[in-house]
Amino acid sequence: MKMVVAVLRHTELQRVQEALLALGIQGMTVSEVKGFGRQGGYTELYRAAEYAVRFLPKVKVEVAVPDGRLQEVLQAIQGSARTGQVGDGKIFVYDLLQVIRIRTAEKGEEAL
Amino acid sequence: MKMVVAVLRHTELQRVQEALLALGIQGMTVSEVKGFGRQGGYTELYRAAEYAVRFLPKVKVEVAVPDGRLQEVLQAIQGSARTGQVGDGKIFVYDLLQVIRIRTAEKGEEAL
Amino acid sequence: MKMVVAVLRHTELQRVQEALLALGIQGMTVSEVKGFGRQGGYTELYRAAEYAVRFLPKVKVEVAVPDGRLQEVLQAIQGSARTGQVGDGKIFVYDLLQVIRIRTAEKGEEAL
Amino acid sequence: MRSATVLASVLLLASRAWASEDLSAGDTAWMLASTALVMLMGPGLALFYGGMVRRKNVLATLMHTFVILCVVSVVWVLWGYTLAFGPDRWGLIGSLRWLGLKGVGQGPSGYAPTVPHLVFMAFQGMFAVITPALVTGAFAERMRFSAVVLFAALWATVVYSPVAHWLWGGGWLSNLGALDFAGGTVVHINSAVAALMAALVVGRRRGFPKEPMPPHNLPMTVLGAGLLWFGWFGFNAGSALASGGLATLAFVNTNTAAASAALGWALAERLQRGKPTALGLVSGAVAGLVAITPAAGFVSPLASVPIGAVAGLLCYLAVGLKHRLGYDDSLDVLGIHGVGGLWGALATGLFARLTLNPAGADGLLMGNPSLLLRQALASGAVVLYSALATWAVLKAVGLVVGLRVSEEHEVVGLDLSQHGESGYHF
Amino acid sequence: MRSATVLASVLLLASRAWASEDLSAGDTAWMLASTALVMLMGPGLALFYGGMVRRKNVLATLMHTFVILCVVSVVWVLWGYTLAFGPDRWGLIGSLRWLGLKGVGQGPSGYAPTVPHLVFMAFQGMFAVITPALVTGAFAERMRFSAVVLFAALWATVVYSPVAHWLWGGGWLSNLGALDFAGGTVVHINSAVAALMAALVVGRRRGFPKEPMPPHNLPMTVLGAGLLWFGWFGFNAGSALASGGLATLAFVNTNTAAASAALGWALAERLQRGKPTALGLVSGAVAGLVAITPAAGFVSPLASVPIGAVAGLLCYLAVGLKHRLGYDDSLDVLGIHGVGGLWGALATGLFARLTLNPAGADGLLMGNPSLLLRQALASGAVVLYSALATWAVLKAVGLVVGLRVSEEHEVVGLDLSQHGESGYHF
Amino acid sequence: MRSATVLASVLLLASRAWASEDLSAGDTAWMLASTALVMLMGPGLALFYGGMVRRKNVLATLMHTFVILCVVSVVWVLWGYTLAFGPDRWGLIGSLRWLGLKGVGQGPSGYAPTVPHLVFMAFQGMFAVITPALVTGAFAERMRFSAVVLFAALWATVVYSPVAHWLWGGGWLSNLGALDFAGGTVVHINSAVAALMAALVVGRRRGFPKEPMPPHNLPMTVLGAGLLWFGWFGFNAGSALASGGLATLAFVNTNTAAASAALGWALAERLQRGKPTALGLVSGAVAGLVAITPAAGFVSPLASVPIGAVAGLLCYLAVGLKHRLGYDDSLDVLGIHGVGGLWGALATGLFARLTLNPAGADGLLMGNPSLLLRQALASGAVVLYSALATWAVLKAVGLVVGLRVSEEHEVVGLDLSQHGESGYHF
Ligand SMILES: Nc1ncnc2c1ncn2[C@@H]1O[C@H](COP(=O)(O)OP(=O)(O)O)[C@@H](O)[C@H]1O
Ligand SMILES: Nc1ncnc2c1ncn2[C@@H]1O[C@H](COP(=O)(O)OP(=O)(O)O)[C@@H](O)[C@H]1O
Ligand SMILES: Nc1ncnc2c1ncn2[C@@H]1O[C@H](COP(=O)(O)OP(=O)(O)O)[C@@H](O)[C@H]1O
Repeated sequence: MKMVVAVLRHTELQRVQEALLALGIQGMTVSEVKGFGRQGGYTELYRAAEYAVRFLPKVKVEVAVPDGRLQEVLQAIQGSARTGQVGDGKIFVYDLLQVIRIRTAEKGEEAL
Repeated sequence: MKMVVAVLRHTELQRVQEALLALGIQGMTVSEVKGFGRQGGYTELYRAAEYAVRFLPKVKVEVAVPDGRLQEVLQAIQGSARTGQVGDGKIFVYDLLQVIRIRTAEKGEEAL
Repeated sequence: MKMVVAVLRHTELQRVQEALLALGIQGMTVSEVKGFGRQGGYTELYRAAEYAVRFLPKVKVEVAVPDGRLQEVLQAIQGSARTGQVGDGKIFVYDLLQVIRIRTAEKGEEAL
Repeated sequence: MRSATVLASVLLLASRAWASEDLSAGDTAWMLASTALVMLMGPGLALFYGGMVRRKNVLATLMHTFVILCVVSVVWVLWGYTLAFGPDRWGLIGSLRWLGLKGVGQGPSGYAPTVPHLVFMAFQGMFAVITPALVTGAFAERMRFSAVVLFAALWATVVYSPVAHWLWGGGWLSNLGALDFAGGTVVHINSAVAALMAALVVGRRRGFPKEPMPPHNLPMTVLGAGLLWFGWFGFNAGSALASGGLATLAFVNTNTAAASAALGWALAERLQRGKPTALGLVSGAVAGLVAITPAAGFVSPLASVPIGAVAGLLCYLAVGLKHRLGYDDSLDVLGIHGVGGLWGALATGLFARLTLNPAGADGLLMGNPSLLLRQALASGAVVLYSALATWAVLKAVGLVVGLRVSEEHEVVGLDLSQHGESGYHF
Repeated sequence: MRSATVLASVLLLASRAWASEDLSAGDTAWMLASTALVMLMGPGLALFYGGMVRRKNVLATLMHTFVILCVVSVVWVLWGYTLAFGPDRWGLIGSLRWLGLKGVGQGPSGYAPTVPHLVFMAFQGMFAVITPALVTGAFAERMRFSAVVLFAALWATVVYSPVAHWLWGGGWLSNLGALDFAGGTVVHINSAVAALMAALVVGRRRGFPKEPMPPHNLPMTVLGAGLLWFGWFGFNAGSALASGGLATLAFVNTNTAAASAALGWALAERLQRGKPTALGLVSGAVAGLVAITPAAGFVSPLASVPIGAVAGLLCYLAVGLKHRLGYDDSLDVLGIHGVGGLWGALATGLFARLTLNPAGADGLLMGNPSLLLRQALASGAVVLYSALATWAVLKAVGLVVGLRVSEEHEVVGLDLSQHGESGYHF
Repeated sequence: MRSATVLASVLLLASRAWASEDLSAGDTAWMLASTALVMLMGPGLALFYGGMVRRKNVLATLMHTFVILCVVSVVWVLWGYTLAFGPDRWGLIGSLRWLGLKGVGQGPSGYAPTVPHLVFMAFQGMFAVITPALVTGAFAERMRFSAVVLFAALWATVVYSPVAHWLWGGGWLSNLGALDFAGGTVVHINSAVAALMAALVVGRRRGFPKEPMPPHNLPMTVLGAGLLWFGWFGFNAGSALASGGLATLAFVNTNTAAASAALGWALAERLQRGKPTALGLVSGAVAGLVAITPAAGFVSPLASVPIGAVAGLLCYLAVGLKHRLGYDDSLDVLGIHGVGGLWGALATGLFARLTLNPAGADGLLMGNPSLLLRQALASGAVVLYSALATWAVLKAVGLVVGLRVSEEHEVVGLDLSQHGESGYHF
């Protein structure tokens, strides 16, 4: 099994989620993160103080998938998260040694 | 070494932590996430707008463990996080290439 | 490619970021976490209730790096995040099977 | 001789008492307090709206109301007050005689003979502030800041001042016999029609209505509603322009209608969707406050119960319309202030009783249908004028500074893109 | 002849002055302001409580107070006021003569001869609102919304109105000579006993006392305390029912006791646990406000210092009891309002001075032990009645709609499960 | 004979009217309301400051103002009031005749002949509270709690009370003819100079100025500013010490200057950096409120526009200084209250008009340069005294309890390390 971790713009989360649902993916875990990259930030002004905001809010999506479905999942995410502007984000793929569903103690692909 | 990542209900975090302490586990890292899965969500109503809340608040626990302790850790988490209701969450296991303790520069299992 | 994940004190984040920029690292992803470890916590008091706060706020930094740059990145983080007090945090290293830049569909080290 | 001296001193006393009766310390105390209370409705409205938008736009939304408090306060002192309340010209507008508050001083005025002219001016100024501030709910989360500033200055001058003059400054609608105790028509119908025009001219938010846009901080909205309710006591009971029985009547009606309307809205939610909500409860309270506004000094406390309850119900039904009709009146100014205000204007025509307020009239339930007609007419006139004039103001603003931020800035959020700030660093 | 005319006009003047003395604009201004201030204690309390619960229950907690403001406002106008203040029946309850505010108008009343009857009614109505709202702190985070609504309506009718009548409406406790300037017994002891009953009948929160349940937003609680302090000036100084020296005395005592009690609590924390806390400081302030409530118009500012300081100390000690005794009075209504209110009632019996207020009495320190006895007796009577009647109300509510949400809903949180909303989308 | 009786009763009436004119219900109503409003500036300031600090210090920052409200309220009743306003000794200080409020009662005082002495005392007490509370902005995020408590008690005694006496208690500066309507010199210049001393003595925050320290919750700051603006109506218009024309003038000037200054600051930001900010808008409003404070009862509403606008501009420029000069006045007390207060003191010397207030004077623009001189002299005297006396107070506090928390505690945050609490559990 693989863990697909994508860092996205907030605005694209809904489309990504729909693309994954369309593939029959049944679960995912999402968290708030801040990203630093090529995308230019903003300058924040507080009275006399100026701060360059280099960390922009992004959303991180984690989806565990069976090996056989990795490619279509990657394509679905990349297709639906893309706006073409700098800052669209990245997808990272990890190997997953084991998955357990806590409720049933099912293991491996059955647990997804 | 392995990284054990569990997505749990907030209400079970304390029991999980106690179960791990009981095993002698000395550290963990926790974060807030939102989960989407088989567990049914709620409908939120704001004036005339209705939204299906498909993402439910969950808590993510990350514990790095020596290879030899993986099984007991998995069992401890699974045992203490289980309520039997849909939405209990999942445990994911990754391989860890390296761990460094920043304070001492200790490496590997010593750093845990 | 490797994913370097460091759990740090908030106060050291800026120095770590500068150290990585100095190495020419162009991107990273940051999130808020709570850490439990050897570092002593605080006691919170709310009227008659006392709670031991064992989870302390930490910050998690994720940096994907080409294999060849792993060592210098580890050193940069360890050097800049260290205060020498208990609670400085840990660095975890994972193997990364794949990285994709969503905007361009570039893959692998090119995507970093 | 002694008697003469006594008499003289009695007369002296009499003249003093007379003079101090001209300007009443008690009435002035209440008008000062009321003016402060209405000012607090500004921050109250800012929070009410600010909690309902998405996190990335919270500061911009707060600033809308705050900057209008600033802009219109100055405009009012300079020229707004004289346009609205200066000596009447042809029933349409005030003359410029009181430009820059010339002649508006510490002595009384014809509008309120027992309090300083300046406090009447300040009290009315707070109404001129809150009315365009209400409009901002329609174009929240996408309007340029400079457009808001310009809009407020123009709209207060071209729309608010004339309409206030028509009903309160001796203009044609008051001569017609229409009643508006504290601004159901002048403030609420007026701002709601302007809001609809703004929603149409400015256009929908990106993503509306598909993308979920839940309120980012409802406790903030509840606090805002609480401050609005509190401030509304000044708004309505202060509109008696004196302390005393009439102010008290308006005060009691205000509280009763707000309470009834909140329950009405919550009940409707409960019946239709199974759950009363916090946003519904406070929205209902505001709807009731709106509806009782024109009626507050003309109806009995018992009449405030149905006036409020119906307001809660009607406004609950009305806020659904925008999804069906497709305009994006983001924070429901039309649904709450328009529908509530119109119902209140008509309810005044139904429930008013001359015995409660000799400056009022009898309504339909007391056997006098003509008042209802006059209320409808006044509302209609304001709807028409406000729609046209607001349209013109928006077009002018659009030409000068542009109404809307760029799509990229809308996505990032107004706080960061327009103001270089984030609401929260948590 | 000329002299006769002068005399006539002097007499005319006299009669006018007389008439305007009947209804005082200044007194009415202060009572209107006070009523508004007490209303603001509603939102203040909502925030005070709302900040102390867990995030998932913030809206439900805010709604408790808000919906009670709505429900009791209507109940009061319809039947609550006449039950509490209508012409006395057997020293126990008011008659129904003023049902639906019949005969309660813009003229003065026997209760407060210089202000409109309606403002006395409204002022008292705000007390009827805040008292059951205080109770909600006991059953926070687990009560059904419909149960809260029904509880409030019944409790205001069956518990609050009679008790208010006994002490303030010409009932048996006032005839007995017990003093309660602004509600130490009627409001605080009464609500605290009801709170204890509610905590016992409804049962503990899931996880209490093992699971940590820290306040989710203490700045919200601090803001709430600030608004409570501010509103309490209306509560206590308004209870003089007129502007002037007595109102001023109550005002000064209120501020002094709140300050002293906050310091008392913080000092106790510092001594016992090393750290004064923000929650302690504001809880202490509220404890002091509670304690001075019955005494505010009867004691000197210097006496307010020990009254406050002891209140802070006692209530600090009292909030620990629930953990030892095992009941879950979630937000410490008993510990603060019960202990503070009882101490205040007795302190009135200690520190009262007839020279400060001719309508009062001398206390023990002035050599009169009988007042202390009467204070204890009145408190005891209210404790007894409130306990029994509240128990009956809770049982009735339980039968009709059920008191508690399901365990699953409690775990998810009331906001989502009962109201379909989340407090924050951050 | 009949005539005699009539006369007698007329005389009786006269004497009654006389008596009731001595103590005016209306004036007292306004002074009670004003005192409550100034008290609310405490929570307002707490939120204004609390939103600007980092999340880890929010409770500590809120507590600074809250505990000062408590400490100084008690100090004022015990000895502060008599030092500031007790019968004059050598033009420098009040005697101890009114220690513990002895002789300060429900009757009028020489300071304000139509309201109870006690309300004058309470009103002035709120000024004594807010002044040291303003200072806390300078040492936010690093001061020990016990040091804040001790500092407040000492500073109120040693710095505030004498300075208040000099200008308002019959001391040498008022004899000199310097004007300070509501505290530009006594409150704002005084606190700002103390703030600068505190910033210098306590030292910079760890990380200042390199590390970004953005405000953690700007909506909280905006709410605080809204409450400050609202409360300032009591501060300035209450300083007329009576209801009426003068209070109204001060009220209108307050609102106009706040609005103008907010626009001035926002415009300056827009011109210099392209973006007006929410923090800038509300900071500007506060700057305008500060600047109009000494002038509010002496100048015309039209003059308030430039007074405000210039204040906004000047303070915007001033807050930048600290980065250049290197001292860490964390929340810009000097930049806003110092610069705004000084400008206001001088502006009074420019714009004052005797015709508006016979107790005032003519300023430079009316052809009288001497007032300006007297204003500068009074400001200078206060700057000097406040700097020296504050320095001494800080040294004393440092010796007794230590000023600063340990570096480790500063890093963790004051909430957890000093108070054992977290502001938010989200
Ligand atoms: N080397 C990296 N390691 C971890 N996260 C990264 C890395 N590079 C980029 N990111 C994440 O991807 C986001 C987008 O990257 P950015 O360079 O701004 O745009 P793009 O991916 O379009 O080139 C960043 O905000 C950051 O969260
Ligand atoms: N494929 C997946 N990848 C990542 N996280 C998942 C996946 N499936 C489920 N989860 C996480 O596990 C949580 C529980 O899953 P759910 O299907 O609701 O219940 P259960 O695990 O009891 O079957 C989800 O809320 C989500 O956070
Ligand atoms: N086994 C572990 N798994 C995951 N995270 C850990 C583990 N041990 C420690 N951590 C993280 O590292 C942080 C610092 O650890 P701690 O033991 O307090 O100090 P130090 O690393 O200096 O020994 C913890 O707060 C926690 O977030």
